[in-house]
Amino acid sequence: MSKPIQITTKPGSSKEYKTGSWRTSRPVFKHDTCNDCRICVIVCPDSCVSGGDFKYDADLDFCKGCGICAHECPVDDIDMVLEVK
Amino acid sequence: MSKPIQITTKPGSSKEYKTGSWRTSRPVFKHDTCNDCRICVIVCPDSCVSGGDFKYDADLDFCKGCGICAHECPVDDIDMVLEVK
Amino acid sequence: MKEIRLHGRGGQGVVTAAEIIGQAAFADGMFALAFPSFGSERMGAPVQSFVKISDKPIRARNQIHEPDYLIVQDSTLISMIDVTSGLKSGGLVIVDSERKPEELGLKIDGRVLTIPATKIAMEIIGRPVQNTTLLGYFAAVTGLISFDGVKKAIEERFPGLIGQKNVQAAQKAFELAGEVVNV
Amino acid sequence: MKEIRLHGRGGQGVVTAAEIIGQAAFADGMFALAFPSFGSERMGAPVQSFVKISDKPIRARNQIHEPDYLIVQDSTLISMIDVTSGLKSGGLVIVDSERKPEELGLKIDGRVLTIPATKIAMEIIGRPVQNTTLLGYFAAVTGLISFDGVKKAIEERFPGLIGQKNVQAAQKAFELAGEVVNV
Amino acid sequence: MTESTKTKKQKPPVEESLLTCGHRACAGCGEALGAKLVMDAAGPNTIVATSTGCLEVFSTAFPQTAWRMPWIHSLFENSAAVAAGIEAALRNKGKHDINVIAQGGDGGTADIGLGCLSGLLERNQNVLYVCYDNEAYMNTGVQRSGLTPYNARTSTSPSGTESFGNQHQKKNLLGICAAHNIPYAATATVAYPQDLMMKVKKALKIPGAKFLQVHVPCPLGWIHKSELTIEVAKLAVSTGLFPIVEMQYNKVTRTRKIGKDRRPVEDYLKLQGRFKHLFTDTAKDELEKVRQIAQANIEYFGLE
Amino acid sequence: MTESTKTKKQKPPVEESLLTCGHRACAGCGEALGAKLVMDAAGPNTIVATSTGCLEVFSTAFPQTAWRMPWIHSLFENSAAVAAGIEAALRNKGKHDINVIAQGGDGGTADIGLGCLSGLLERNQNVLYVCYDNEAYMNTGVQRSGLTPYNARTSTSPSGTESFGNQHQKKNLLGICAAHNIPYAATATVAYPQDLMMKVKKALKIPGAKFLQVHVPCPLGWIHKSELTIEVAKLAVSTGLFPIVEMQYNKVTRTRKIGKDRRPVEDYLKLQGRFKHLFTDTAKDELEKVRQIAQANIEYFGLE
Amino acid sequence: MKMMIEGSMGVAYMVMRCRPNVIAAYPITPQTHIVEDLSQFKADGELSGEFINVESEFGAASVVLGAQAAGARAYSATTSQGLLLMGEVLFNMAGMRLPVVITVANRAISAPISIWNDHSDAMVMRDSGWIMLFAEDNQEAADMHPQAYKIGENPEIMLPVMINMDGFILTHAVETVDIPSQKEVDEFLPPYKPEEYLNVENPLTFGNLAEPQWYMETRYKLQETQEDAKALIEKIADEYKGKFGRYHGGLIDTYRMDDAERVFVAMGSIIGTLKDVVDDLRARGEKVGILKIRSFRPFPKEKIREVCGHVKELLVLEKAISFGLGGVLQEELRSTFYGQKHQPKVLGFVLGLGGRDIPPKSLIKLYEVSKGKEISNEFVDLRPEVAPKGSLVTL
Amino acid sequence: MKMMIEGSMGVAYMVMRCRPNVIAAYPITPQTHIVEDLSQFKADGELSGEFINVESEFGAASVVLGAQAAGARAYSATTSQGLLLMGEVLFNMAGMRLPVVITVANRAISAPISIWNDHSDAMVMRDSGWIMLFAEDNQEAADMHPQAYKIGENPEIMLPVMINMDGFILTHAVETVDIPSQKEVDEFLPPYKPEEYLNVENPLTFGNLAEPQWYMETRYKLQETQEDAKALIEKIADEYKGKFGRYHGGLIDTYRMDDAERVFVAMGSIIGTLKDVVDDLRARGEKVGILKIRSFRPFPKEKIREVCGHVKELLVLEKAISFGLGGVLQEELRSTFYGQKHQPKVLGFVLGLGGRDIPPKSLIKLYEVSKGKEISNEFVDLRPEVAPKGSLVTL
Ligand SMILES: Cc1ncc(C[n+]2csc(CCOP(=O)(O)OP(=O)(O)O)c2C)c(N)n1
Ligand SMILES: Cc1ncc(C[n+]2csc(CCOP(=O)(O)OP(=O)(O)O)c2C)c(N)n1
Ligand code: SF4
Ligand code: SF4
Ligand code: SF4
Ligand code: SF4
Ligand code: SF4
Ligand code: SF4
Ligand SMILES: [Mg+2]
Ligand SMILES: [Mg+2]
Repeated sequence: MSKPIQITTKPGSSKEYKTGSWRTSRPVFKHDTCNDCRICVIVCPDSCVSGGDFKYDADLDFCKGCGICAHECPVDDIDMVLEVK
Repeated sequence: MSKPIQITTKPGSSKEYKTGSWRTSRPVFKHDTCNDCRICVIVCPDSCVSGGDFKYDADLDFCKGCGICAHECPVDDIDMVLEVK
Repeated sequence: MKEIRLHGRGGQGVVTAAEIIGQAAFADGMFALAFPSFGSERMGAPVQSFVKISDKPIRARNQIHEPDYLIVQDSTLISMIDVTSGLKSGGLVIVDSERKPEELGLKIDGRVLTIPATKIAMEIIGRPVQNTTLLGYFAAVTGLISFDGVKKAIEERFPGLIGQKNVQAAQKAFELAGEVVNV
Repeated sequence: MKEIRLHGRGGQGVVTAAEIIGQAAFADGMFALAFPSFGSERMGAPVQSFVKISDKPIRARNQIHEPDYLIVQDSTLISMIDVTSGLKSGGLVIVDSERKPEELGLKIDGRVLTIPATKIAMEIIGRPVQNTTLLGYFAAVTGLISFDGVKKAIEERFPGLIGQKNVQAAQKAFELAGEVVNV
Repeated sequence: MTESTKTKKQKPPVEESLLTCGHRACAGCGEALGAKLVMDAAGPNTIVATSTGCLEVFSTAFPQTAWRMPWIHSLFENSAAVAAGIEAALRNKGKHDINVIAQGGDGGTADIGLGCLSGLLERNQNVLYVCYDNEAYMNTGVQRSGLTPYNARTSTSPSGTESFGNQHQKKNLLGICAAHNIPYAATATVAYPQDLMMKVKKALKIPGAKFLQVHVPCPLGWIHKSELTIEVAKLAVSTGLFPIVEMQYNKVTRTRKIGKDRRPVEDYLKLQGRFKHLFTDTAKDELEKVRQIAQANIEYFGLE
Repeated sequence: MTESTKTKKQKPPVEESLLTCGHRACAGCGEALGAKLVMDAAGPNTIVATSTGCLEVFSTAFPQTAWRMPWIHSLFENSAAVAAGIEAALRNKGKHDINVIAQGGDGGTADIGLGCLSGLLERNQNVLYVCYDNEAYMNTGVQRSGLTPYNARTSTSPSGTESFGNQHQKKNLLGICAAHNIPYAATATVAYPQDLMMKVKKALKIPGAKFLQVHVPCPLGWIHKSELTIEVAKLAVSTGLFPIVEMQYNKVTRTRKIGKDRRPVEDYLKLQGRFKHLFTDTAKDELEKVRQIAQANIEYFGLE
Repeated sequence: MKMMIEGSMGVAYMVMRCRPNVIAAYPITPQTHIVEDLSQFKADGELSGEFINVESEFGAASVVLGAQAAGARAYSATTSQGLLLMGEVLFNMAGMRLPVVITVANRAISAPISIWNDHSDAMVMRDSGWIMLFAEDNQEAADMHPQAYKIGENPEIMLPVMINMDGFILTHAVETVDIPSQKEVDEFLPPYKPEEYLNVENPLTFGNLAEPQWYMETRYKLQETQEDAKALIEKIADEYKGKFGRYHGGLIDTYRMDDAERVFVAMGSIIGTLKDVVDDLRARGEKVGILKIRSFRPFPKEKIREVCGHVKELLVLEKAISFGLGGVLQEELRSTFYGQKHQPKVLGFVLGLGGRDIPPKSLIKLYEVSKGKEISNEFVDLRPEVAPKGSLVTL
Repeated sequence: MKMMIEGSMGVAYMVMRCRPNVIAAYPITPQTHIVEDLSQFKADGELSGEFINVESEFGAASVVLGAQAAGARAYSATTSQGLLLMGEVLFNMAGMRLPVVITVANRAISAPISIWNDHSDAMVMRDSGWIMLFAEDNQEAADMHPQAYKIGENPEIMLPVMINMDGFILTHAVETVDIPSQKEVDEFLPPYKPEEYLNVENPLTFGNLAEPQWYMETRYKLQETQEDAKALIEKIADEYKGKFGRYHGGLIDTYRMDDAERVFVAMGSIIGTLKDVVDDLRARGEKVGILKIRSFRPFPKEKIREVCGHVKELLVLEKAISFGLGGVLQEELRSTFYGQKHQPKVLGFVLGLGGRDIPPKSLIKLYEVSKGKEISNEFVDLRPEVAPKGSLVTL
């Protein structure tokens, strides 16, 4: 007799799967006018913005380039830049 | 090849099945104070009271003796009488 | 093995009666199997139940087509369905009725007994629940189960006052019985 | 039978591209079977599709593990997955890229061609829909399907102006192609 | 009374009911009565789909049927969807003049059949859905349903040393159906046959999906005397425990006021064995909760 | 801004979201965003049951998962019942301090899963149900659901020579759930993350069954640019097409007023490909109907 | 303690003895008495598990699925239409490896609607991955419950178990059932302690999506586990015997088979009737016996072959049919012996559908008249007006 | 007209040609494109039937049941989880003798959830009383629809028909499909005119309760009708050939079987792949052929025996397994030949579960390495880390 096959998965293991390459545009956090409102952190559907102390950045291993952070940043401190392919 | 078995049934064929014997009491329509209100016809769950012109009767082939007609008759013109067994 | 078929109407406790016979037999140290005929009918409709009693474990699950005993809880059924169908030759039929056996018009190769169970029940229990009364009588005339067994089964089933009254009614019927009729 | 595998990302029309190749082959009087790899991924995720072309009816339903031709609609996939896996010796890879084939770092026993399909599409169609453009190029360099076939298939699929623009883009790519590469 | 008035009254021809005799319901069955009234109000130009339940079981034991109109039973939980199919078939064939009724018990409607019902209402198909609410799964032996009232004893919500019966409140089925924004949703009861029949007729005239919940006492399950079926049903209304209302597009448009006829809940409960355990000393608080439910109904619908 | 305020703001520790990256949702997915916010508001002391749908498919391709809390998916239509089982298990084991959340898409909630949801609400079990309303069956390729708005084009309610898209009105899911008389039922949207998170926290503090419908734009199905997810969601609110309200025991207790922020429905519709066919001459009447729906919402909930 | 009780009550007692944490069920005849008894135990404070009244069988199955996934021991009961409505969840549960136990009070399937017994309902679930046991009498039905939990919850197995008992024929029959004490059952059945379950300390994900590169392996493992369960089912039946002194068979049981040449093969309550029939026939000098299939899934091919080495003919009696093919059990038995050295003749009979009574005399008759014949899917005791020409046994 | 279209589109066209009055379906991958195409036809005014958007598959099946009972021709499509959810209704429909047609885009069953192809879903319904056909390619899938209505609606049959086509592999494959004109289909398939249906002129009752004295006869008749359908399925396939010039087999079809000693047996789209494999093997001198099962219910035992008279070995390839027993098709084939004069060896393989690709080279390998072996339920192309020791063909 052998154990049933592993059918559960480990918390957060999706980080093994990099979605960064899906991106066609990339958010560039300018760290310029940032008011530390954390909106970019909150609105990212891919949970990939982090930072603090007026410095935020996207984890480009995962950022899909949706542009929401840039669109919602109240002070336009994020630019979307086309990825060169 | 033979036709599928008959699985539908004919409208109202339940009248082949007499439920009168289920009764322990029998409604006796006295045809006395009847005011022709037809309540007895309306309230019979077994659809077995009929009549008109101040004369109503239960079809004893089917009447189960529930007593609703007697209970609801506004003028007490129906008595419930125990069936002799 | 003895086989008993009970006839009655939905609401008259015909299934309970079968179970009580079984439990009485169990109390007497015998084996029994009681089961209903599983109808889809409602209160008032004809229903059947079955009991098999034996001194060996009972294994066969089939319905009883050839009973040794018949208990008819409602005499109006006699004109409606063939209650005695399959009754073993020399078998016994017990009917709840105030009439004499001859008056029921049952034509069988066996014996018919009547007992006014409903009447007794009305007097003692105060409600027309004839089943337990009939069982007292059944115990007496067949000797198949003991009255103690019946008593115990009734008391387990209906604890308290209501059970006591049922036992009384059964006792009354038991006492009314004549000789034991062996089948 | 020739087998073509297409690589791209969800949303880039890689399944449509396979179907158009099939329809072009059909228009040319050949038999074709086009089907997707049926992924569960969403827009942006790597996807594959397949086309088989033959002058006889195509019966085998298996996926293409050893393609004759590869069409890569998104060059970023090259670093992510092994797009050229199973490519037949001497096979052909067509990549949408502004770079030179050598720069893609594909190490295969076969030929690599690049065409700036997205760029052309942006110019002509106004949107980065590289698939039809690539197909014009594919028709030209492989000779497997005719440009007329591609044109007809595109027009059927996208009626009206948008179809015309797609055909133009495909035409442009077709014209950019060099010699036919037989596989 | 004069001879002439006598003759007048006689008018309604003695017609055989569309749910005819010979069915096998218990004596005094409120559901049989309710269904009879609904059918006769709808008339013979009606196709009916019925859920599994007492109504179906007591009326269609092969090879007989008590129905005199085209009638179908498929399963317990799908009469709404079966009716939707019938309606679509009629519509497609251009037969726009035939009523379609779907019907089921409270269990078949509010519990297991709610999905199909919701679909029907959402699509606003031209079907009248009638729920015969006898407040439990009667056909299978009186188990608790979503419409079983608070503290009622059933075979799966028994009273016992740790329980006073059903611990969930009666589901607000009318509200749920009305929230689908259908043109007509109402309650009725066998206590008031004319009102019930009027509502059926009214509903059938309105295009789109209609819902009617009919209160139908069950002597077997509620444990009341068979002759009291209508009396018990009346008390449900006059105690405030079963409000009679009409709604259109999710707004209450008419209610049956109770006014001075209001009766204490005990009058209703006492007639029924399923509430017997509430009349003991330890149950006082529980009885009070039932009173509060009645009061809340009366206030919510403004029945006073 | 001084250095000291800067430091203050930094407070919230940079925590990894409970729905972490590496999931396979489309770029700009409103549902991924909504779920992330709900999870982070609920915190790690939570067990989650999820219906089949985009959310489950994009987050759990074996052998990986994007969830960092105990999480289960069984079927499309049963997350409410699975959560009910989890709640019962925890209750029986005396673990009363763990949140249980059931969640599903609009299809999994308002259509196929309504039966299980209704059962959960009726039993008033201590579970928060969250419906991610992206107004169609997205996972299977954008088919119409009960929550698809009137006139939206989907793959099973296409526009065509005989059709302007979905011909049924968006089902009143909030009303249906609230009619179950649960202690809390509300709507929220990814447009207002703080409000959404506040509602999750509030709901989790209330014992019993809670329901929350979250509006989550879907760039793929609605055909809008991925960066506009929040903007589109905001317009749904300010046009009156998605009212933001809270209800307790079937009464409205709070609404988000629109007031002078009100915007014409076209502003919302125009950003989305699914409504493109409404901007033609022949569609004028249909556009007007959408306007009326918005107006009716605003009046019903008093949003002005 | 020996009690003269209904089969349903016997099961309810034993379920209570297994200490389920969560029970969820929806009423359907003839399963009702089991859950009614359980809810009475609950109302009287005897049962400590939660009893959840649900809105449908679909809900019931989903609730117990959730409970079991959260580390609880869960129980449900149903039949027929209800079992079919649970179908999607049941397959799911097996795939999720959740060792729920359910009792099925076997009943026919609609249309036409019938509340009476046959095995068509259980048959529909025979691919589901559930372990499926069939009880011969009420004692066995009761005893199967602790066994079922112990089989299913074994860490090497982790599969749900379905206990089948004939509706009405067993559920509503009052006969002697010996109910062991709580202490005894506790000694036999340890608490459920799964290695993985939903909990915040180890927040795993259950119920992933499996793409084509992963799915097939999970199916292979399920099949392998079913094979593994064979030994365990036998072992636990033996353990039970050691502890309680009662043995109803392992994967199978046999009756007077030692020198039998013709052997009845069947499942469920008909075995009891057959025992009388066989005694009767034996008394007349017939070399006849009974092979009782106790575990229908896993299907004990090896065991069956083992005990049939000397058997000339199998008379398969079954209460279900796969329309357009034939009786399921006879098919599987033919396949069992196909290509084997010893190939007994397999005669197949369909009987007892929708509650048709099965009298011993019909069985004796079919035993006699079938001698020397080739028989497949022969319907027993049809009404003569419908029975095809040449029917062996009609009403 | 010949078109290069998706399989789903081919089916949608043919369904439209059959003029269903009522269509109700619920989306589920990979069935979606069929109903999407149909709803587009409706939106464009091309389809005159009603298209009902329902809340679940259970609802979809119930709606078509009601419609068909009201005398309409009805259609639905589904797969996998949806098919399971329809289960109770499907059994009911067959019992009610309502000749609905549904298309099943076959897909694996959860858990774990998989949207990819295998035949597990259809297998669950194999006792239901439905006629079950399996299509090899998109032309056949399309052509089966008018045939299915004509079979099911035959007054002597009156049974629903399920058309199985492999999900994705066929539904999403673009290939040539010849769609006949409306006129041609009208000539082949007359309007549906049932003798009994719900109507106020003849107000019959449908769906009665059948007590034990009645139920079993309805089941017997259902089985008898399934047998009767065998001849009709063949006849209608011939008729179709006469009218449209296309023949995909009757109950079965064969490929290069005349002198074949080893024969692949399978259903559905794998037949196409096998044809290439067989040609390949034939070229190497192997005497090999294909037996395609086109009608799985009724299961054509007689026909199979007829064409296998000279066959030495059957290699059964199947995309489903009954857990705890084995591959369904191999079981039924073994039973088919049990007790017969000619008993070919039956080797059984399980493959392609949950979308696992089936490359010709695996088939060739299993053909070769299985020679001379006894094989049952051998899983093909498992990942090596899971495959048991001695596996013949792994990934
Ligand atoms: C799927 C399914 N589950 C359960 C049943 C058993 N069943 C049949 S009728 C019924 C109860 C009906 O209750 P209700 O709808 O309230 O109708 P009533 O009998 O009270 O009139 C039940 C539980 C069934 N037939 N099908
Ligand atoms: C019983 C059943 N029917 C259909 C499906 C197919 N299916 C899976 S997800 C889905 C749509 C999900 O829609 P929704 O609930 O709105 O979630 P979304 O994907 O939009 O987030 C469908 C139809 C299924 N898995 N099971
Ligand atoms: S949204 Fe803009 S301002 Fe706010 S924290 Fe992010 S980058 Fe800074
Ligand atoms: S572009 Fe989108 S995915 Fe990338 S960081 Fe911004 S919000 Fe997140
Ligand atoms: S209810 Fe009484 S008064 Fe009225 S019609 Fe009947 S008998 Fe006459
Ligand atoms: S007693 Fe009951 S059944 Fe008889 S006529 Fe009166 S109401 Fe009808
Ligand atoms: S149990 Fe109740 S609802 Fe059913 S037939 Fe009897 S009285 Fe009517
Ligand atoms: S289809 Fe819509 S809901 Fe699904 S992942 Fe993409 S954006 Fe999100
Ligand atoms: Mg009810
Ligand atoms: Mg959605």
